[in-house]
Amino acid sequence: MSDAGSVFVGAVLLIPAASAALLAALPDDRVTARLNALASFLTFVAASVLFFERPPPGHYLIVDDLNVVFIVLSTFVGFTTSMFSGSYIAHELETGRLTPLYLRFYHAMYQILMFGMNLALLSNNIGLMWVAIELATLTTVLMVGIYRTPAALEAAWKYFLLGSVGIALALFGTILVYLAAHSVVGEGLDAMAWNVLVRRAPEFDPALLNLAFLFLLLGYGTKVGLVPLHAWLPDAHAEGPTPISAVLSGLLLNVALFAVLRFKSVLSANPGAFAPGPLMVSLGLLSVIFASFMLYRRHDIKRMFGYSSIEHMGIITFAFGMGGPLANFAGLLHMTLHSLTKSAIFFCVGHIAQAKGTQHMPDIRGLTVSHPVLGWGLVLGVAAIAGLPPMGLFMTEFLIVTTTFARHPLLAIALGLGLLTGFGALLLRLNGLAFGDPHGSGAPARASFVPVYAHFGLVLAAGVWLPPALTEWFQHVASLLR
Amino acid sequence: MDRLALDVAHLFAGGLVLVSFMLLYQDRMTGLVNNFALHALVVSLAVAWQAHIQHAPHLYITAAIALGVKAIVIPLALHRIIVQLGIHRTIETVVGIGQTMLAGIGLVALSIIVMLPITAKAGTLAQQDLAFALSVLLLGLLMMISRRNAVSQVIGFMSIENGLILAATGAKGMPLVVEISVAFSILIALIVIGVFLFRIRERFDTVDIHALHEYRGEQP
Amino acid sequence: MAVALDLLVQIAQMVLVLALAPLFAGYVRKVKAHLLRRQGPPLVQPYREVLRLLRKDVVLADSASWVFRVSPYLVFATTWVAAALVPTFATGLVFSYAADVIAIVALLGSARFMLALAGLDVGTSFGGIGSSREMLIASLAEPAMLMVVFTLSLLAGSTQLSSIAAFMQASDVGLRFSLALALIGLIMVAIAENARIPIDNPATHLELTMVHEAMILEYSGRHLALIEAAAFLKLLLYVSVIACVFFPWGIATSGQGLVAYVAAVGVYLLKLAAGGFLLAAFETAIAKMRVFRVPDFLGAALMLGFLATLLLFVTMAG
Amino acid sequence: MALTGLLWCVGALLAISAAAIPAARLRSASLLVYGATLLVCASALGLAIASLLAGGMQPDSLTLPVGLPWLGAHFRLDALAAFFLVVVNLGAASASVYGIGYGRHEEAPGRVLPFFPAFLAGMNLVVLADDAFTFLFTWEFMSLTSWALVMAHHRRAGNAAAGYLYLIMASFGTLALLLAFGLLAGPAGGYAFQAIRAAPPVAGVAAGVLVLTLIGAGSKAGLVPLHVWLPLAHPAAPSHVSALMSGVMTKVAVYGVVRIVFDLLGVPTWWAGALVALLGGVTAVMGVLHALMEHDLKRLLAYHTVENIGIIFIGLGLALAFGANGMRAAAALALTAALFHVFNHSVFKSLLFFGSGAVLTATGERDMEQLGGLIHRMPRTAFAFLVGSAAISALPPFNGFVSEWLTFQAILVSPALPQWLLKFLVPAIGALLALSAALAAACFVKAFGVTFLGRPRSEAARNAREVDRWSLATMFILAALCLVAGILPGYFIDALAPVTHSLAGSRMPPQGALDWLTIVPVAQSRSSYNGLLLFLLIAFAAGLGAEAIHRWASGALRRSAAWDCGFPDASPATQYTAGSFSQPIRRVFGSVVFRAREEVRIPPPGDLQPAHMHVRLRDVLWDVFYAPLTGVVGYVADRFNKVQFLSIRAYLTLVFGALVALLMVLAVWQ
Repeated sequence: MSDAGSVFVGAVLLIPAASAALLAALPDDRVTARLNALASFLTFVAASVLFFERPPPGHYLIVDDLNVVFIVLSTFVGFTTSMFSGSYIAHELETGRLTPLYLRFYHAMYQILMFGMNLALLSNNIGLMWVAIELATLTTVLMVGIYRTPAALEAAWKYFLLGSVGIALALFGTILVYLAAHSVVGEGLDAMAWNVLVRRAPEFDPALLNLAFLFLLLGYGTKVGLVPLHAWLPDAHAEGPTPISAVLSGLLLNVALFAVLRFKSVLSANPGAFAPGPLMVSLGLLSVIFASFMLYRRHDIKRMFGYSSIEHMGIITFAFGMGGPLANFAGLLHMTLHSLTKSAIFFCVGHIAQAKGTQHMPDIRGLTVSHPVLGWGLVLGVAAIAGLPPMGLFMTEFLIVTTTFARHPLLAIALGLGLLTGFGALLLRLNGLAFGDPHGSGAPARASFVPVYAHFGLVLAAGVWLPPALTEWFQHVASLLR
Repeated sequence: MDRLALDVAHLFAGGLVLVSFMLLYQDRMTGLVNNFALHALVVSLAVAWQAHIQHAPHLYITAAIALGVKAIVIPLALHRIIVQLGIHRTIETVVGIGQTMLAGIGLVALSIIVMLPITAKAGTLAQQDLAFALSVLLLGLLMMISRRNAVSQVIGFMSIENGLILAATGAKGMPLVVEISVAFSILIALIVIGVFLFRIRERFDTVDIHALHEYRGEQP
Repeated sequence: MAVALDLLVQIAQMVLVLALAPLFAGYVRKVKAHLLRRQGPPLVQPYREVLRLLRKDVVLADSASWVFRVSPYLVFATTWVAAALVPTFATGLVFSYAADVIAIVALLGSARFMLALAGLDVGTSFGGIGSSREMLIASLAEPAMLMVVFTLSLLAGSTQLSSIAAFMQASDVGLRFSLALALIGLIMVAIAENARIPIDNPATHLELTMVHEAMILEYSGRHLALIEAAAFLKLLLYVSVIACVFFPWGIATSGQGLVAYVAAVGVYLLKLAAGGFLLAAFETAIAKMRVFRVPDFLGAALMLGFLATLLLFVTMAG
Repeated sequence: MALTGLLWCVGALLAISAAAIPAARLRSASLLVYGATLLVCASALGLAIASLLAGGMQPDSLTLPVGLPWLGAHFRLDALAAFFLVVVNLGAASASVYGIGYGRHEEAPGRVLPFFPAFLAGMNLVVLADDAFTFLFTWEFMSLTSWALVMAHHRRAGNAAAGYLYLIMASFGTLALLLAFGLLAGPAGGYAFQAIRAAPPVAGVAAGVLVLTLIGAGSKAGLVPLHVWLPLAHPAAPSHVSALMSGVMTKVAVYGVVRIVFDLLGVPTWWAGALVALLGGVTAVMGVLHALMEHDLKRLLAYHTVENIGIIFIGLGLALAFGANGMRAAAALALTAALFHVFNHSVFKSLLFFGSGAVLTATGERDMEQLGGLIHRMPRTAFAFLVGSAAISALPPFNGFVSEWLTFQAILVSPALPQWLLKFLVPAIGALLALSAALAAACFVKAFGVTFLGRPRSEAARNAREVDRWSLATMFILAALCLVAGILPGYFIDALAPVTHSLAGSRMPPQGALDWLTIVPVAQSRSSYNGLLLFLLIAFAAGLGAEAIHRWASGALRRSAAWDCGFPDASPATQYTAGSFSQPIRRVFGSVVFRAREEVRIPPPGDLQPAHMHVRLRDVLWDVFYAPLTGVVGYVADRFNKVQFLSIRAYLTLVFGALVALLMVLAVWQ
């Protein structure tokens, strides 16, 4: 069993790495796009096997209940995104925004990004995870800047600087954790291994842990996009290629949050350390409220949904900060559904921007008339992201608000009003985008609707009926997170 | 002997903080770069010393990287950039040097206060050295935000990184230090290349909002 | 047997009100004329008018619809039924339980509704004026009426006219201040509802001052006759309500002998005479007010009713 | 048993809506879809009626493994649910029949057909739901689908804005309900209504829940001041959907209030009754006043929905007040009045909206000032609309009167209440009720008179044509129902007995058995009403009069021009318009409620240019409650928006600030 498991773990990591090298070498774009999708698919298959086959935790890699959910999710979204990116990139080539050379670069980078994220999720070593996340960040930076417009360069540069500072803070936190650990566990790799850390956490020096968590929260929180560390996120979403926006919102933010969660579980295992809850709750609430007000003045469609990602990361952080089985369950579920929904929305947005030739919302009108499938897809997406039934996010927001209200009424009211405000902004824009008399080019969008509606289908299914197995799984993980 | 070893380590760490203050003090571009070279030199010495007292030969690699890349290559590259991009020789600061220094003092004090409750259980690298590392980190950040041009921001960032290397090597027997320092050097190299490639002077650092509108794609 | 008698009384009542209504109107006119030192038309003049109108044939406007032609019959029927349910000379009518005072008011409301529609049907400006003002007055009169009803039911524990009358007759209600207020309120409502001075002038045809008459301006022949009859009935109805609620003396209760009934009819006629005289005197004494003073007038009525209720609370609590 | 059947119906509806997406292109699509929904809703109606008439039936509950995983979706069919299911499915079935005809004129069936069955399914599910999650899920689903229907004609000016306001207010309401259920469920998350019933909340919590419920469900029902969206959204939808939203969905909101306040909250407090009743009174009067000022036929009807919701809430409030003082019989009376009015309003409001839809299809006009004289072109529609108008104006012998009469009877019991506030408040509310009823009559004289009577004011009105059979059939069925419920109210009241029994612990005395089907709320000597007898008497008297006149007096009839005090052939423009009809009432109430401003410009004698009169009305409530809110949001958004345009250094400063701040906190904390 176990060795089979490690084979698949290897596959999850090696397939992206190998295909990255291959894609960098291959010239033709048609093939590379397909190859990209194929590689992602294989990765996804390998990852989903990990549900059943797991290796024992090693020094560097581990597959446990917490990360297997994320790894499967991220490989799945990676796969669907690669499908979408196929049709997206083809259009970019025609319009000449990308040259074949950049395209090879793009595909290679895509796979490296996948590799980085999978590594970060699978790593059992806080240092290794740090390296992996940095790798993922660097690749995304390069992809964001790929169009080389002044705006793109600025976005990339901003992302780069803020990201690097975040990375630095995270590293300091990591070192502190090691310091806290090695006097208990002893020097060497064990002092950086998750399974060991969580087990021995109660004996660590609480003061060091506190300081460490503070740095880790800020460092990785920069990647999560929590206010006030969020500045890079909207522009990175707006200026990069849309598949990358989808991956950013759908996966990278999750990975960073995943790191925060790992450390939270270490911290909360230590009785002497302070409770991380209030800190996360306040950051989350701040993000929700700030982002929802920022939505009102947006004119760029992708940047708007970038802000909505900030809002939802805020909700998730809030939920995990509240803690407790219900809130954690809701947080996990929200994380999963949000990455599905948001990536699907970005698929739609990408096609819309291509069909209309602009991301400037005032120039886009009446999509449900001119491009029914895309338009209704957008409507569906906004309804889903706003937490309207029958989509799944309703369940999570229901749980978060009700459980919070029973414990801290004011927090719940603030959260609810924040959500309502954000919804107001989104709906206002949606009215303009999807309805009214169409305006702008009515060119049919040669789009791949499969990924979009596959995601929406999953979200819908989750809203109506969660498979009991999955539920127990989430509940189990939620209980692990305390 | 052991006592002496720690004292020397502390000496290097303290020296690093001092050099960070000198960085803050500098208002000429060339002087800044040279100062940074000094900063990197001190770090490499500190790392080498740690390698010596921890009997961890692999740390010499880190020291070598620090020396080679950050004390020699990057300063030279930066000098070329300054010449080629014709960046002003004087650095325009946001607030006066004096206030910046005061803020720096405050940050050092803060980092010491934060470190106080950490028990000696933390091991050989006790409170002071972590405090020093933290101070270097904060001072670097302070430098990034109190200088208006990209090069000095890059230098600030690199000083942060030096502080981190210091802390990392100080953490006895920490694995992956070399890998991490390598990764970090790559990061920095990219940043410098970025500055050079994208011709970043003060361009994105204007406070003129109208100039930013078009970049942020938010024209109404 | 008793039921049969009650049925007889009921029918007698229906016939009686129908027969008396024009007479009462004529009587009021006569008194007014006398008070103005005029000779005045003979008492039977209203009968003559109605009969003459009945004989004339209808001149119907081209733009009139079936609503215009159906309304008079409905208005007449509704008002007649309403009037038939008010104990005039005897309580315990067979059908009295079919409607309490609220329902009776609502019945008159239906009649008004149809009439107002008829006013709008032909599509002339005068009909419109009439309808809109009529509805305004009604909408203000109804709350006032309800407050009066509230006072009465609070006192008598019923909105059933016969029960209220019985209560007032039997128990020693005594002279209550709130009852006086309620009476005044009811009188004001009655004046408004019947388009009497000072709200409206039944005699005038000066367009801008009239409400009810403007509404029925297009009517002629038998339709007009029916509407006039309905108006007479309505006036009689209100006077009878006031009489049976506030001056219930001499009303025969069911099961009494024929003599009692005859006597009761006599008493009823006396009451009508008194009421008519007072009405005429009031109308000659006062001048018609502008339409936009009407809300104040009816607002006063509403206040009186409300005051009556509150005072009653106090007195009952004490 | 019935419950499973009903759930199957819901499933069928959802299936239809899914099937309608591809089917919408077919030419016979509307026939197919509406026919299918008609069948389903009719069977659901049958099931609901059967289980309601079954009397004191045992609640029938069922749990499906969907929804919240560890909870499952609980469904329950008790008397209350059965009654509201009758209302819902009656409205749904009639709307379906109407839609078969009306749907032919739909320009974008693809935007209506898929959402219509889903909307019906949503409303059914809300009534059946038996746990907080399912309730809110279906509740919001109902809002979403109805929003989609409102947006069906998104190209017409103002509809998008209406849809926006609607969905925002709906979500706001859902949020309030969410918080209410959060209070009820507690931190452990006992979302099942069964659990909540088992442990009713303490007084303080109950008060919070009550207020939140009034906000949440009240905003959906159109309670003042949360009604602003209603007159915009309801008319924007296609007319049969407007009928559903106004006639049925608001009732589902009422159901929400009844379910939470009467069923889940346990014993009420008297001030709750005072609050609800007062809100109801204010809502009734405000609604009807707005309606009077309105010249858009459908919007006028929507405002009347607000009014009738107010009347219903008066009844509910009285029921609470009586219940709080243990006056069970009186509580039952008030509750019966409210629920009966729920039924009646759903019937005649649907009828009226269908009528307005017929006018819309015939003339393409909603503005009454452009209509007139339609009774000659479309007599059947006119007749049905007349019946509806009489019913909603609470005129005997129609059904509207009965329920308002019952409400009055409940009000007349109120002096027995011990609390002095209630003693004084309830008569005032009674006056408000009377006022609103009378004004409603005035308003419908205006609505019917200006739309159908008089002479046509526009070409469209002149060339109107009678609508199709399906629409007419629907309207006549409902009109007949108005009359039947008006003259045979006893049976309906008796049918409500199990509901009041389960909620108020008592019931009105049985009515069906009384001779001549009189209804006697409390006692024969106290008050009684007999619609049947009145109807017969009036018919008899009218027949007698007509007979007598045509036999003995003249039956002759001459046509000629209107007399009009001798003015020759006045143009249709000289007719009274809707504006001029409501002018006296505007003079009386408008200056306070609407800050009405009239600007009249009459040219000097000899000057031939037309005189101008311009009336400006302002919705005070909007100015007070909503305008500031939008202002604040805009202001904050602008302030925050500056953060989008900072320099990188500034962003780094933010990070640095956060770090230093947290470090300081840590330093202090340790």
